[in-house]
Formats: sequence, C-alpha cells, structure tokens
Amino acid sequence: MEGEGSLLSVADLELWRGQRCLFTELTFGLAPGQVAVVTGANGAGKTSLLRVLAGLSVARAGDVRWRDQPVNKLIPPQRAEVLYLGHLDGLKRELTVVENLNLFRRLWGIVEPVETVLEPLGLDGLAGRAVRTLSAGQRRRAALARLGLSQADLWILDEPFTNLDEEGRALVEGWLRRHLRAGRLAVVATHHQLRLGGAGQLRVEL
Amino acid sequence: MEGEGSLLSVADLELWRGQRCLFTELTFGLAPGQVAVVTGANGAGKTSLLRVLAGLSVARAGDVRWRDQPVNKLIPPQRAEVLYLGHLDGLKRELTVVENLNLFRRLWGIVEPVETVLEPLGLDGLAGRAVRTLSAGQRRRAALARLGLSQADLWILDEPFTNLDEEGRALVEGWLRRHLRAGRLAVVATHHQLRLGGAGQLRVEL
Amino acid sequence: MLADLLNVIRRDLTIAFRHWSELVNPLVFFIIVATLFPLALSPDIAQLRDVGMGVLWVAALLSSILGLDGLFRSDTDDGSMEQLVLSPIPLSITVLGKTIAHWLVSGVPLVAVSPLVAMAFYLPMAAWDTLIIALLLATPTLSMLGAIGAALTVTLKRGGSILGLLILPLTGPVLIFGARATDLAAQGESPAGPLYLLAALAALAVSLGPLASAAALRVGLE
Amino acid sequence: MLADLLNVIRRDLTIAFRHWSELVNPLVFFIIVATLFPLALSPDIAQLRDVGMGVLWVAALLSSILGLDGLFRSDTDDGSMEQLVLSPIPLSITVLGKTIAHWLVSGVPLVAVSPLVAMAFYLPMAAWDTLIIALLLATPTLSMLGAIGAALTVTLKRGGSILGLLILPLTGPVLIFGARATDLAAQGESPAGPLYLLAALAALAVSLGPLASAAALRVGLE
Amino acid sequence: MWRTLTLFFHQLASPPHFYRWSGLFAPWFAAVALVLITIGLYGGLLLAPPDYQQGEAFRIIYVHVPSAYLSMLSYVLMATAAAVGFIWRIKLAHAVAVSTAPIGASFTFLALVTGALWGKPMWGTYWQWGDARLVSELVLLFLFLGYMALHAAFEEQERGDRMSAVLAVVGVVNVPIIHYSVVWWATLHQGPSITENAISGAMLWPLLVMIAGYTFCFGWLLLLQLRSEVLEREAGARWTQRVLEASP
Ligand code: HEM
Ligand SMILES: Nc1ncnc2c1ncn2[C@@H]1O[C@H](COP(=O)(O)OP(=O)(O)OP(=O)(O)O)[C@@H](O)[C@H]1O
Ligand SMILES: Nc1ncnc2c1ncn2[C@@H]1O[C@H](COP(=O)(O)OP(=O)(O)OP(=O)(O)O)[C@@H](O)[C@H]1O
Ligand SMILES: [Mg+2]
Ligand SMILES: [Mg+2]
Repeated sequence: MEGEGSLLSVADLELWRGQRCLFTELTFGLAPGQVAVVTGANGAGKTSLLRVLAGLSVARAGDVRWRDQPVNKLIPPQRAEVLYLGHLDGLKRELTVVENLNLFRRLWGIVEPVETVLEPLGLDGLAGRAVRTLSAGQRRRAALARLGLSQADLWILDEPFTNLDEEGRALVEGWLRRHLRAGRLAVVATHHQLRLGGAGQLRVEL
Repeated sequence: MEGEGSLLSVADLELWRGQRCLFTELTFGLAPGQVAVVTGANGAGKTSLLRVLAGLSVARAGDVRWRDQPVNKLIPPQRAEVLYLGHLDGLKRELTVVENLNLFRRLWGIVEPVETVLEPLGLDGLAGRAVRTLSAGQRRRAALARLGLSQADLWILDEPFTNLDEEGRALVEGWLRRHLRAGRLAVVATHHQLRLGGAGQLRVEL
Repeated sequence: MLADLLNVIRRDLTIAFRHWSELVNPLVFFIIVATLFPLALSPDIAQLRDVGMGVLWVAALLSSILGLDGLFRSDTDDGSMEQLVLSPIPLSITVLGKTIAHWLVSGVPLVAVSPLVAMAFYLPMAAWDTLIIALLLATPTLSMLGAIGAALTVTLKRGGSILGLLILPLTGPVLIFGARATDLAAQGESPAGPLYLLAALAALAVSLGPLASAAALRVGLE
Repeated sequence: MLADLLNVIRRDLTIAFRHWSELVNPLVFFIIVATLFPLALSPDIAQLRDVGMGVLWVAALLSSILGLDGLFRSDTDDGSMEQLVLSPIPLSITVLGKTIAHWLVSGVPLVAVSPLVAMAFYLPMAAWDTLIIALLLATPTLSMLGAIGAALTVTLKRGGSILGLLILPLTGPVLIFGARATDLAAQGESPAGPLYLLAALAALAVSLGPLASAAALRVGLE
Repeated sequence: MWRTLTLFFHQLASPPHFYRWSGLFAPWFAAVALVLITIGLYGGLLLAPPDYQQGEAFRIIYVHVPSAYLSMLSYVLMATAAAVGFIWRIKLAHAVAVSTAPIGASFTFLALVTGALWGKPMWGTYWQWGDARLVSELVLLFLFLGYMALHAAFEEQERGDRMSAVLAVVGVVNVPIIHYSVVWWATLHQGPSITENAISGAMLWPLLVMIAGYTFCFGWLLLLQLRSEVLEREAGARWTQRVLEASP
C-alpha cells in the first residue's frame, strides 16, 4: 500500500486508550493529491488516530512520518505544513472573529488578509462579533476559515461538518477539492459521505 | 394552523438577538403525536427558538404555551413534562456515565433504572468510565440516554445527531418514532434529513 | 422540598469528592497560607500571637472564596446549568443546595482544622471555643456571599479575580465581628455581642442569598 | 524567536484586555486584601507597621497566584492549546510569552500600587525603593512558579486549590528573601544580599520554568 | 561495551527480572541495616561520652542527622528516577520515583520531629519561623506530599507519572537550599560539622555507622515498596499472575 511518493506514511501503528487496544498494524501512505477518509463507529479511534498523525500524542508502537520526519519531532518551520482541526474549535470566545483569525495568522506567519475568506463563509457581517455570540454553525465556520487562510500541505480534519448546514458543507467540500487538485494532502474523519468528485480517496476503516 | 388539540402553541413569536430580528410572527401549534422539524441555515435562529420553547429565554414578543401555561412560568411538576437537550451535553466530565444519568434521574424523579438504556446505546461497556474519557460520539450518546429514561411529553432537541455515527442516528430516530406513536410531541432542530416514517411532521423553516 | 435539597447537595458532593484531593485541598491550602505568613514576618513570638487571629481570619476568608469561582461556572460551561434550571426543582433550592455542598467541602474542614492553626499561633486556649463558634457562624455567610458573586460573574470569562473584587468588601463586617469575638474571648471578656451579630448575618445570608443568586443565574443564561 | 515571543505576549494581552476589569482586578484585589488585614487586627498603629510588610508580601503572593489557574485552562478547554502546541512556535517560547503577559497584567500593576499600600501601613519611606525593587524581582519568579503549577494541573478539574497546594511551598524562599530585604532597608541596613538572591531565583525561574511548563503541558494533551 | 551495558540495564529494568532479583536482595538489605543500626546505637548511646555542653540531649543526633540526610537523598533519588522515566519513558523508573515518595516523606517527617524535640532543650523552642533550615526542610515535606497528591489526582497512570515527574524535577532546587541554608543565612541551626571535622571521633564513628545503617534500611524499604508497586502496575501481565498464584 505504501507508495514511493508518499509524503505522509504510517507504518504498523498500534494505538491503545486505557486498557483497550483500538487498532494494530495500521499501515498506509498518502501521496500528493490524495485524501485519506477515516471512518468508523463512535469510539472506533478516529480522533485518537488523527491526534497521533498531527503529533499531539504518541502511539504505543509504530511510526508516523511526514516527509520522512517523525511527526512529533518536526522542526518549527515544518510544523507550519500541517494543519489540524479537531472536535474543538480553538477559538477564544471573548475575541471577535477577525481577532481570532488574526491571532492564527500571526502565529503561523500567514500574510493573506482575513477578509478574503470571510465572505464565502458567510461571516462577513459577523467579523466584529465576539465568537461567544455566534451560533454553533457560525462558530464552526469561523474555525474552518483557517483552511481558507493556510498554505499547509496536509490538512487533518476531525468531523469538519459538525453543525454546518448544507451550504457550509458544500463550501468546505469545494475547498477540499481545490486543495487536493493543487497536489496537497488531507486526512478527514467523518460520519458524512464526502463528495469529492474524482479526487484520489483512500478509505481507512477503523 | 393552530389546532384545537394543540398542547404546545406558539403565537406571533418575534425574536431578536443583538440588533437583529431573527423572525417575526411565528405561529404554530403542535398536537399529540406530532413533531415540529425546525430547519434553516446556520444562524437562522433554530437554537434561539428552541430555548424560548423550553422556557430558558424570553422572546421580544409573542406567546408560547404548554398546556395553556406560559412556558417560562411552568410550576415544577409541569416542568418535568418537558425535556430539553441543547448543543451542550450537560454531563459532568469527571463523573462516570452511570453517575451522570443517576443524577439526572434523581433530580427529575425518574424511577426507571439506568441499565435499560445503556445497552441499546452501546454504552454498556462504558458505564463506569468518566465522561471525560469518552469519544465525542459516545458523549453525545450518553447525553441522549436521557431520552430513553425520561417520561417527558415534549422533547425539545437541538441537533441531536451531532457526532453520532449512522447506527446511533438510526437508534435515536427509532426512539423518536416510538415517542410520537405514544401520542407525545417533539420539536427537533437539525441539518439532517429526519426519517420518521409516517409520523405527523410540521416543518418550521426559519 | 427537603428531598430536592438533599439531592442537589448529594449531587455536588459526588462531584467534589471525585478526587480525594479535592477534599483535603482547601484544608491544606488554609494551613499553608497560615504558615506562610510567619515567613514574611520577623520571627518574634509575641508579635505572632497578636497577629495570629487576624491571619487566621483572612486565611479562612481567602480559602473559602477560592473554591467559589467554579461554583456555577463549570455547570454553565458544560450545559448542566441549563438542565438544572429546567429541572422540576426550584432554582433557589438548587442554588442553596450547591452552596451548602460547597460549604461542607470548604467551610467545615476549615473549622475542623482551626484549633491546630490556633495552636501554631499560640492563641490562648480560652479563646478556642469562641473561635470555632465564630468560624461556624461566619463561613456560611462567606459561602453565600461568594455564591452571589459567582452567579453574577458566571457569564464573564475568567471570573476569578472579579469575583474577589465583588465579594471582598461585603465580607468586611463578617471579618470584623469574627475577629472581635475571638479578641474578646482571648482577653477573658464575653464574646456574645459579636457572635449574635454574626448569627444574624448568617440568617440573613442563608434566607436571602439563594434568591439573589437564582435571579442572577437566570439572567446569565438568557 | 523574539518576534514569536512578542506575538504570543500580544495575543494574551489582547485576550486579557477584552474586559477592562481584567486589568484593574488583581490590583483592586491586592488593595482590598491588604486593607482587610487591618480590619481583622486590633487597630494599633505600632503593630500595623510591624505587620505591614509581611502582609504586603503575602497579599502580593496570593493575588499574583490567584489569576494563574486560568493561564492554560481556558486555552485547553476551548482547543486553543492544541493549536498553540502545533503552531510553528516552540512551546517553551509560547509558555514564556503567556507567562510574561500574565506578569504584565498582574505583577506590574501590583508593583505600581505597592507604594500606596506601603503608605497605608506606615512603612518607613526609606524602604520604599527596596520594596519596589524586591517586588519587581520577586513577581516574575512567582508568575513562573504559578505557570508550572497551572501546567501541571491543567487536565485536572478545578485546579485552583490543588494549584495552591503545589506552588505555595516553592514560593517560600521568595517570600523570605523579599521580606528580609524590605526589613533590612527599613532598619537602615543594606538589602543587597537578599536582593541578589531574589535576582538569582528570578533568573533560574525564567530560564528553566518555561521548559518545565512546556513539558507538563505536552503530557497534559497526550 | 556500551551496548552490553545498556542491554544489561534494560534486562534489569524489565519488571519480571526486577521482581526476581529484588526478592533476592531485599532480605540482605534488611540484615545489613539491622546490624549497622545495632552497632551504631550501641556506640552512640553507650560508648560515646556525653557532650560537655549539651549533656545527654545530644544523642538525638544519632536519629536526627541520618534521617535528615536521607530525606534529602531520597528526594534527589526520586527526582532523578522521575527524570529518567520522563526522558526515556522507562516505566520502572517512574515506579521507583513513586515508591520513594512516601518513604522520603517519612524520613523528612522524622527529621522534623527529632529536630524539633532537640530544639526545645537547645534553643528553648520547638520551632522557629524564619529559620531557613527548618522552613526549607518543611518545604521538602510539602514537596513530597504535593508529589503524592498530584500523582493520585490522575486516573491514567502514565499521565500521572509524567506530570508528577515534572514537579519532582522542579522541586530539586529546594535541596541545595536546605543544605546551604546554614551557610547563606544566620540560622539557629548549626553549620556543617561532619565535613568540617568539628566533632570528636568517639561521637563521630557511631554517627557514620548510623548513617550507613539508615541508608541500607532505606534501600530495604524502597525495595519492598517497589515490589508491590510493580506488581500493581503490571496487574494484567502474565508473569504477575504466576507470581500471585505462587504466593497464596
Ligand atoms: C525542627 C528542627 C530541625 C530541622 C528541620 C533540622 C533539619 C536538618 C537537616 C535537613 C539536616 C541535614 C543538612 C545537610 O545534610 O545538609 C540537619 C543536619 C544536622 N542537624 Fe538539624 N534540624 C533541626 C534541629 C536541629 C537541632 C535542634 C540540632 C542541635 C543543635 C540539630 C543539629 C544538626 C546537626 C549536628 C546536623 C549535621 C550537620 C552536618 O554535619 O552537616 N538540628 N538538620
Ligand atoms: N448574544 C448574542 N448577541 C448577538 N447575536 C447573537 C447572540 N447570540 C446569538 N446571536 C445571533 O443570533 C442568530 C441565531 O443564533 P442561533 O444559535 O439561534 O442559530 P441556529 O439557527 O441555531 O444556528 P446553527 O445552525 O449554527 O446552530 C445568529 O445569527 C447569531 O449570530
Ligand atoms: N483517556 C481515555 N481513557 C480511556 N479510554 C479512552 C480515553 N480517551 C478515549 N478513550 C476511548 O478510546 C476510544 C477512541 O476514542 P476516539 O475519540 O478516538 O473515537 P472516535 O473514533 O473519534 O469516536 P467519535 O466518532 O465518537 O468521535 C473510545 O472508545 C474512547 O472511549
Ligand atoms: Mg472523534
Ligand atoms: Mg444552533
């Protein structure tokens, strides 16, 4: 399964939570333009897997590499190549949408202005509102705005469609298609059906 | 629209958040066995409406009655007839699943034991685990276990399917069908398609 | 009504006792604060004795208020507060129950440990029973005041310090009466006067406090 | 590196200044605690003067540690911490920046207001500059220690009280040196010795503290 | 050479191995400790002459100094083990740190109590706030207790291990403060006397023997504690089941 041109490679991964083994011997490689769609029942280990891929936690055994570097040992500039978006939005409730996104831009060293991404997300009227006052879906949209701003090569998305309406979902799928067409990679865990057209999909069932 | 046999009646409701009017002159009535499915784009006001129906907040104008009583003035025994489940799970992270549900039972005066509801939800193995250590979907299932325990006549559900896998979703839909067949009522806000068979559906588009 | 109250108390105690460390913490905190004071003073026993009681009271005040920030916040953050508000139990009973539970976890151990600290500060033995009674009367008032403050700030982020800001001035009278009672007893006089006043304050706080907190909480959720 | 540090500081200051109350709070808290003490003491000026400095130091300690519980907790709860850990900025720089921001919001105002409190306690004028220098040297150490404690307890619920438990013993030396420096100055002697030691502790805390906090944070997220 | 050494240590550090050899060593530690402490007590209480200043009260030294010294040693050991466990993710090292904590806390407590009892005849007071030696030793006790409390507060063992390891390492700064406190500050407590040759031979040798005896006693207690800690941690493993079946 592991190809020559894999940028992200997972070998013999074995993951435990508490006393339970979630999976063993998970092996796959992801080449440019490919997306790994992680599916499985509630509690199968999708989030746990994604956190390992992002370098947030370490697996009991196995090896996860991004450009031949172990993911939890990436040097800072390389870390900017990976973008992780989990169940939590990672927004400060007290700050406005624009302030939140500007913080993100500054920490990641992104130059693209925030405004370009607000309009397609339907957030342009809400730019100055504290995140605390947004509806659940609007908050998720604000979190997803990072996808529009970032130049990361690898997106790791955990249930990106939570709380989104149909239009929001289509928008994110569109972004994902564009991302893959540009030769980048993504790992997406979701209970929804992903509509990605012709993009190379790798199904990871847990 | 408002029928004779309506247990829940909404008349001329007008809701504002901040400077914005979400909707005006919303009027409907819900009879036994009926479900109101609230749909609308992100930020349309579904959550706001449901909170008004539950008596958590008051609208700028209009009237919401449950059995001819204004919902925010229900006397305690009547409050037990309404069950609200919002975006947040309302579970204590440090307590186990069983402890959480027992707290709920005690406060609501429910006699049915917790165990009956854990098994169909797939939580029987997790009964003794702290909620903090559950996956997102397992947590949502634990919150939804309230539906299985409660004898409430009116369910008010905000995005019940968040984070649930296909099987969990079917389960909750099954419970909803049973609830309605028993001549009870529900208000459900969701971005998903509800598959409720022949139950009387009232669509509320915001 | 009483059954409801007991249910709420039981609920919060279950949550509080999840970690055994929660139980001993306010206590250890209290002891540590009380022992840190002498560190910052010049080591002179006569002085210690004079200062002892003041330190004891302020330490009691701070350690009982410290735990209060989370009284409603964690419930609000995880959605439990919505459930409590909608439950068939009247909100003021819920609030009363939560505050009593907090007092059981923070106030009572504090009273229990106070003789130890009094000993460390060389308080005269004669004042010990007064000290305990005064603390027993004062801590419920402190908890009730703290609950009002916690309810007021529950919609604000990071309530910790603003809570202190709101509550500390109100606790002034409690402190004054409490310190005076122990002072009088230490000098061999009758501490009845300030103790009655402390009792009156406690009665006032317990009867009106929950109503105020419940009202503040309702506004916070809307 | 420096730019990164400044970015983090700026981030946390933005968040802290969202409510103006955040800024004045530690300050008001500090003043109130310092003024509550005399209430609980018998009103005797001579005694006040003796006790004054000790009280000042403990009040400083408590008020700077009070705000620290939330240093990482709110970021962890809302998922921001994941983002910070994964950002291209080294985690120890992030931690350093956050702690500096916290110190700017809590430590600096405290130093600024200390002469007022010193005046209220009739501290001799000659000791004021020493007091300010000592506080300036001590508060960064306190903040760093608090940050370590906050990082250690970030995955625990209601860290507040256990945090006090872990951190307070380590603050003992800071308190001792700080109080001794002001004491010496008040008696007209040279406070250089304890001040040097305070500076050494500060250097140690600022250089090693962020590494320890970062390690603890990483474990917390795992 | 290096490879065989690391291999040797890995072998040693594997729980079943450790369990076996520690079972062999533990009684020897106990025996040596018993012999040394008996000799030390005999020499200290009967042979050594009464102090010309302090009379018989000085004999507390034979309990006080060894326990004070061991309190510090056990903290250093705990912190080192915790650091090793943290950096190389060695489970046995964490077990060592966790088992050391209660023993270290006991020795610290003993040093505090004997010191306080000694202080009454010597300084006229049991306790003196502001004395750096006494306060820093008390801080050491709080550090041990804090370490244990923090460890207990985590449900997941591994996270608790790693978190409390950070605390243990941070707390090491207190150890030099204890040791040098008598030099840095004007304290009631007396300065270093063993290393400065300020103590007569007849008083000194029983003290040294006592220190050695206490150290072996510490080693014995540690092995005992560690064995049960390891069993508890490996409760699910097959070798543990075999051990438990073998001992009724
Ligand atoms: C509560 C009171 C006391 C505490 C907490 C205490 C603590 C300690 C500690 C931690 C040490 C080990 C220092 C090191 O190895 O660096 C020590 C050593 C010692 N203590 Fe105490 N002590 C106390 C009271 C006393 C008293 C009253 C005396 C007798 C006058 C005394 C005499 C000694 C002596 C002779 C040593 C060995 C010094 C050396 O050679 O380094 N201690 N004590
Ligand atoms: N405190 C507030 N101040 C100002 N506007 C608010 C506040 N709270 C909510 N709103 C706005 O009210 C609108 C309705 O929010 P609501 O949460 O009801 O939406 P919703 O239909 O549930 O959306 P979603 O599908 O995203 O959950 C949103 O546009 C939101 O931005
Ligand atoms: N700290 C923990 N201790 C023990 N078990 C845990 C812990 N955290 C997670 N788990 C368990 O690990 C399993 C995987 O969790 P994970 O969050 O990865 O699931 P998931 O596939 O993302 O599920 P979902 O679809 O619900 O989001 C779950 O069964 C969960 O109960
Ligand atoms: Mg998940
Ligand atoms: Mg909503």
